[in-house]
Amino acid sequence: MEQKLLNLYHDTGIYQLEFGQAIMIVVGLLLIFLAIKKGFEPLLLLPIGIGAVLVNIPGAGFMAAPVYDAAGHMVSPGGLQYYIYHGGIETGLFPLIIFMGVGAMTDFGPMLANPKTLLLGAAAQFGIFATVIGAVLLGAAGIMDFTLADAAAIGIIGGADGPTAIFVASRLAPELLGAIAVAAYSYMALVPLIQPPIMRALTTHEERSIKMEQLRHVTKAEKIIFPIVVTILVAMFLPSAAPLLGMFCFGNLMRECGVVDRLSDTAQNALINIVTIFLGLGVGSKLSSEAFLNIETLGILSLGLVAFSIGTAAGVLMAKVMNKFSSTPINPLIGAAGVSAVPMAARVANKVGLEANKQNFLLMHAMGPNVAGVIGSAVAAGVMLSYVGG
Amino acid sequence: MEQKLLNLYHDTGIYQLEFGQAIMIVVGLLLIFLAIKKGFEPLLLLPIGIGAVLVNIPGAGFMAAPVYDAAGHMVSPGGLQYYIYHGGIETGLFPLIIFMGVGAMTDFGPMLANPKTLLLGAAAQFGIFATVIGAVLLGAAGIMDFTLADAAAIGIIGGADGPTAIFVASRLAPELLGAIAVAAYSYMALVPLIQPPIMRALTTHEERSIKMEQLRHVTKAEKIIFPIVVTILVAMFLPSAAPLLGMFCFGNLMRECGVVDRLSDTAQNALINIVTIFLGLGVGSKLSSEAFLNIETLGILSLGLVAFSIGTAAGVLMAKVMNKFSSTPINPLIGAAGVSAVPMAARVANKVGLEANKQNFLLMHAMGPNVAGVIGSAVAAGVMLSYVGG
Amino acid sequence: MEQKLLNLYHDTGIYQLEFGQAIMIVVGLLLIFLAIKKGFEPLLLLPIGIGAVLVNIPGAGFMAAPVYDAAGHMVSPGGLQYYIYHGGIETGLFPLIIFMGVGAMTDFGPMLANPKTLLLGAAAQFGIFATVIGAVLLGAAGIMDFTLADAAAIGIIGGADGPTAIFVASRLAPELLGAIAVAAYSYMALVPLIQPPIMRALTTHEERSIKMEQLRHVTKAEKIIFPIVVTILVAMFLPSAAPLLGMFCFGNLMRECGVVDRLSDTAQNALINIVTIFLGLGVGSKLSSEAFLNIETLGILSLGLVAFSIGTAAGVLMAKVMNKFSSTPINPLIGAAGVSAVPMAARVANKVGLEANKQNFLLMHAMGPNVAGVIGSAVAAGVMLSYVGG
Amino acid sequence: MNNLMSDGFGLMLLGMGFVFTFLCLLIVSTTYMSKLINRYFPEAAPVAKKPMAAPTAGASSASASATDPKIAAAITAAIHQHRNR
Amino acid sequence: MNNLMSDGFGLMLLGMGFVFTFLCLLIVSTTYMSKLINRYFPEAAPVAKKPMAAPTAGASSASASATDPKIAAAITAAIHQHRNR
Amino acid sequence: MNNLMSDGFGLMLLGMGFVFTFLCLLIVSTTYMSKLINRYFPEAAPVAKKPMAAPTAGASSASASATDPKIAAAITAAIHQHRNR
Ligand code: NA
Ligand code: NA
Ligand code: NA
Repeated sequence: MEQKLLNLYHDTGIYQLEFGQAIMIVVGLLLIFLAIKKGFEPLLLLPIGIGAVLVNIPGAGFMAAPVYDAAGHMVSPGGLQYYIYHGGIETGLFPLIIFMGVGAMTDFGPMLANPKTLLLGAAAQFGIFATVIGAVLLGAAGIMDFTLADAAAIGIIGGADGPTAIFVASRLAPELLGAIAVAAYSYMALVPLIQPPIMRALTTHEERSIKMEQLRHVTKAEKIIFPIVVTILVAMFLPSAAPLLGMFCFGNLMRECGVVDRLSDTAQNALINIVTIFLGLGVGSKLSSEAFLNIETLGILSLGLVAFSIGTAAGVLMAKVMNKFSSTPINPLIGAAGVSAVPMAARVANKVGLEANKQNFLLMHAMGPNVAGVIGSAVAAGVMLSYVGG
Repeated sequence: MEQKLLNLYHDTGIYQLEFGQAIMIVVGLLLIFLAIKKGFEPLLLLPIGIGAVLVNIPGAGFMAAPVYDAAGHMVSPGGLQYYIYHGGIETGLFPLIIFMGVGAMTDFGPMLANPKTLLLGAAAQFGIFATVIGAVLLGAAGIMDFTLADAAAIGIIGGADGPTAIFVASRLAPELLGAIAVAAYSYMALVPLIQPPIMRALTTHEERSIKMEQLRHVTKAEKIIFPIVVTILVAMFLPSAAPLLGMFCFGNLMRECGVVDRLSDTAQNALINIVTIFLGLGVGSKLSSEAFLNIETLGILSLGLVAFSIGTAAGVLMAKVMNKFSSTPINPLIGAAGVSAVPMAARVANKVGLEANKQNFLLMHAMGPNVAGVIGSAVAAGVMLSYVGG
Repeated sequence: MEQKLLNLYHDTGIYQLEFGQAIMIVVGLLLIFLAIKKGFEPLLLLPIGIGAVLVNIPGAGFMAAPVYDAAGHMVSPGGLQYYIYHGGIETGLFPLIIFMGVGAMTDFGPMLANPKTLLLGAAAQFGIFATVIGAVLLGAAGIMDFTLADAAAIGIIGGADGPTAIFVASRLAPELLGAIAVAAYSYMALVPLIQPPIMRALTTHEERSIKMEQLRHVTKAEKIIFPIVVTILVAMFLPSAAPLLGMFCFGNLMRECGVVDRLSDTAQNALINIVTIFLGLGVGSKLSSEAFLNIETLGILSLGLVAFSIGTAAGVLMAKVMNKFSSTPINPLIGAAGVSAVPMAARVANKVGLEANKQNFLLMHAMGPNVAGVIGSAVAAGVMLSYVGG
Repeated sequence: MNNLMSDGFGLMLLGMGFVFTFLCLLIVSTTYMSKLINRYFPEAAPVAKKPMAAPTAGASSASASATDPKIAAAITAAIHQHRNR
Repeated sequence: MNNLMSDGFGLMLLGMGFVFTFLCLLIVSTTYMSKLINRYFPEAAPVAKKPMAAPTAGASSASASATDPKIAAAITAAIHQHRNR
Repeated sequence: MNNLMSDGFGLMLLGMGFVFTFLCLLIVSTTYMSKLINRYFPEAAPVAKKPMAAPTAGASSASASATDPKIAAAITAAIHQHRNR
């Protein structure tokens, strides 16, 4: 009896809790606080935060592997997050399903009306690769222990696209997944703070006041054919980006084709919501003290911020160049939207534009580079998977 | 560096693409075109078409099997379609869940009001077995390489019921699954073209003008008890049909019982939509060039057309016979609805009936044989699974 | 040919049906009847009943294990219920997901307004442990073959919480899961019959007429912080209860935080409905004749009834004691709601209160102990898992 | 070869035979069932739609009060349309 | 035998003890939490319901404009009823 | 070391090169696609939204009849708000 009482005491969190676990529970609570009180991408950061708390409860076994006897019968079941992580994240299924849902939510209309804004979505990916160099430098200098695969996975934070970052990290650097996902979603939430100073620093008041011509009407047929064109181009030129872009285009085709609205509706609601809950819990499961409480995490968080800033700057500078050579005026602010972070970055461009000129509505113009940024970072992800894996 | 560039080139679709894959991508695009532009069962053919495109992208690895090291850790994850196919189609889970949802969408009222229309649902299954003979003949003659299991799986196309066809094919002839599913859904979409000439050829104008008596009111209690009766009869007489019909009746019971509407609603919407998306991608994964681009596919497509035509004819002829012996008049056109293809075949019967007589509304009368056809083909499927498997 | 006909006959249910299977099919039909006609927890008992019917169809193979050849290729697929049971119930995933959904449906407001009602939720758990003693006595006396694990799993029926009972039973006594789940949901449905006589026997008319003070307003912030507090306390003091209470609090936090309403909505609707359908089918799969048709089931059903009655009595008596010492009046009837069975038990308390005093509305007051009972039985479950497993 | 053909014909005979047998059985059972029900339980107050209770949990209830039937009809139609969109 | 019984009683004692301890702890924590919140953050503008942004993606926004409150009430009721159907 | 750095620069060059190449290709294709479509299929009656048919099964149809457009507008707004809640 006393033995049992002692057992029960030995089972408690108080007895078992290690310092690292306590810290990580606090980190989890911090993410929950940021999600609820500060509105930082709550759809992801709330489940990630809860996942981080749960996985660090000592003895709760959320990441316990199931045990089978020799005959294949289950001796003890695995933990919830074990099944979620290995079933949905390690396999890449959850990010792909979410990407399909995001595709079903995306309107390519503004981009199709002004295809040259795709260049802005390309330029902003410079943040990704500059960060890779940064991580490689830290690794080569021996300051942090980053391989090329790690550097690539860290760079993708600059893509400002959560599912892409999780997909790439799960394939190239699973042990860094937690830190990378947290960095990606945190910085996406910080877009309204990070971007404006950079945008103002790189542009003059006149440039920010530039009004753009109204976008032409885009027909239904264009919207339907576009995802098919993208899929074919990806198939021809970058198959390693096909999982991400193929599912994205599938979702978008369901949205635009008009004959499978019930599937599109489910992809945008029930399905993406279900997967988001589990994706968050699964990402949170990687927020263990061993994986998170080290110098590399600091590196990842700093490099992520650098990536965002460089991406924003590259987008703005590219827009300035394009404005020089374009027949129609291009407001450089919309270049910042090229980092993706849909639709936040486009709203930021709109807001900074309004500051300069009360009549200057850039939102729709910024949506073009914004969704182009999603394609751009998926392409960058494909190159990385091919280059590092191949 | 040049090596890496070369690697990247070797990774491209252009370098790797085989002729067969290119053709199959075109086939996938054709299915997408038929789904969107022609409205051919878009809920299934669109995902199948996309699935066919994705699986044939060389190097994208949508059907790659996961690789584990000796300790059971994942070395490289599998592809999306690998997990979908092996998790949901090979196991039979997806067709069964869809059948449950279809059950929750089906109203047996018109059939219960006139139970003898069940005979029409039986007669129309002759298309299935006549096709089996056709396939067996082609196989026995050495023209095509069909086993009895293949022949049975091909015959089920004549059942005009997608999930049943996929369920049977996944068990009896998985390598033909792609062609069989495509044939089944294509012909179901072609019902308005295939059936009317046959219906007109086999009936006189007078027969087509026959008006039927109004259906009696069916009580709630009858609708609730009916799926239970079917389940018990299946349990007693044809357990091999129990997976399909048991889930179908479960769905129907949820619909009719009135006390689990939230489950019925989910089975008819979120759940069936989610599974439909994945079922389509999974079926599409079987549209590889090796499995599809051969003479057998031509055989399957031709035999499927034959199956539909014979099933339609058998239904109409049976209805003519019944009309002779019945006390109440029976319009032979409703016999064509016995092939299932709910609710398309019933609408076709209604339309052809209206051509002959502007006042002749056969829709509700045709719904009886129509849903009876679903039961009939599930029973036929059970016999096949028992006969061929046993 | 005759051979094949004979095979088909040997495949029929009539030929194969064993007496036990026939009885269990009748039991399944009885559950369906209770669900539909008597309204006994239909959301669970209907799928469980269907599951019981399907699993007992001889030769239908709903619980068949898949067969793989040496190379890992599937030779024959498993049955639907095999995949559901081993994928969702044996692993504990389904009860945990349902508990998350229940958390998202629960309003802790009334409990937060009057926290001392938590004591009632504690007292009512006495039913659980008294039942354990009962089962242990039956086991020790050699009347029934119960181990301590079995006794613990049986006791949890008294928790009046379906998912908790299934979760505990799947870990401690999987072979009794069917009987335990059926008992738990049946008695929950019988709350309006079981509780009132006990409540009336233990209270005077004056006590039942006691009016309680109106509950204070509970702020949004309290509701948001509360699930976090519970999670931390569980983490510190009873990690073995963390899977259940962690998911419950996660669901509740999604509900209250106000920034992830789309996730909360999905957790309360599409997701919980999908899982409920499969949970029911999976639980039904444990209603085989070997597992159910024995003396132990009788013991489980009787002990379950005892558990409910003792829990109700303990709650009422605790409320009487509290009323003695409390500064504000406490109607003893609300103690009965401490068994959980949300929201049925609270409604019963309200109804019995109205009988004694037409102006006495106890519903909101009873909701406090009612949701406290959910926490109480999850804590009891944690102690059991730790004590018996440890 | 011959074997395959005879198997095919066997399957056809057995299959059509079984389909007809089973569906005839169903006709008989259904007819009998309907007669039984309509004699002994003649449209006995069809099982009322109850407000859904969540599996085990609080939530819901408070079945909404009456609203102007004309508006309600419009809404129902709209929701239906929306659902089937 | 005896072992099983003593284990049973041990489980009861420990179990009820723990349940009471834990729920008492929860009473204290909850009461304290409520006091703290209501003193330092007295109903400070409850976290507003924001229009839902999709995870990472465009979609949505365009929060619907005001409609006649009476009709809106009717609609809300209808939708609620519909949802809970 | 050096190897890691050169690999990093290689990845950057190749990556940015490829991203620009691919997105330029996409600009060309998209522009060409739009021209083609707008010349040969000028807004040809956009594919109509059909009432959804369930995969293979009965259900549905009976597309709802017309309702007072003002109420309908209110409802649509309400449902939209509700959906995006
Ligand atoms: Na991007
Ligand atoms: Na059929
Ligand atoms: Na309880």
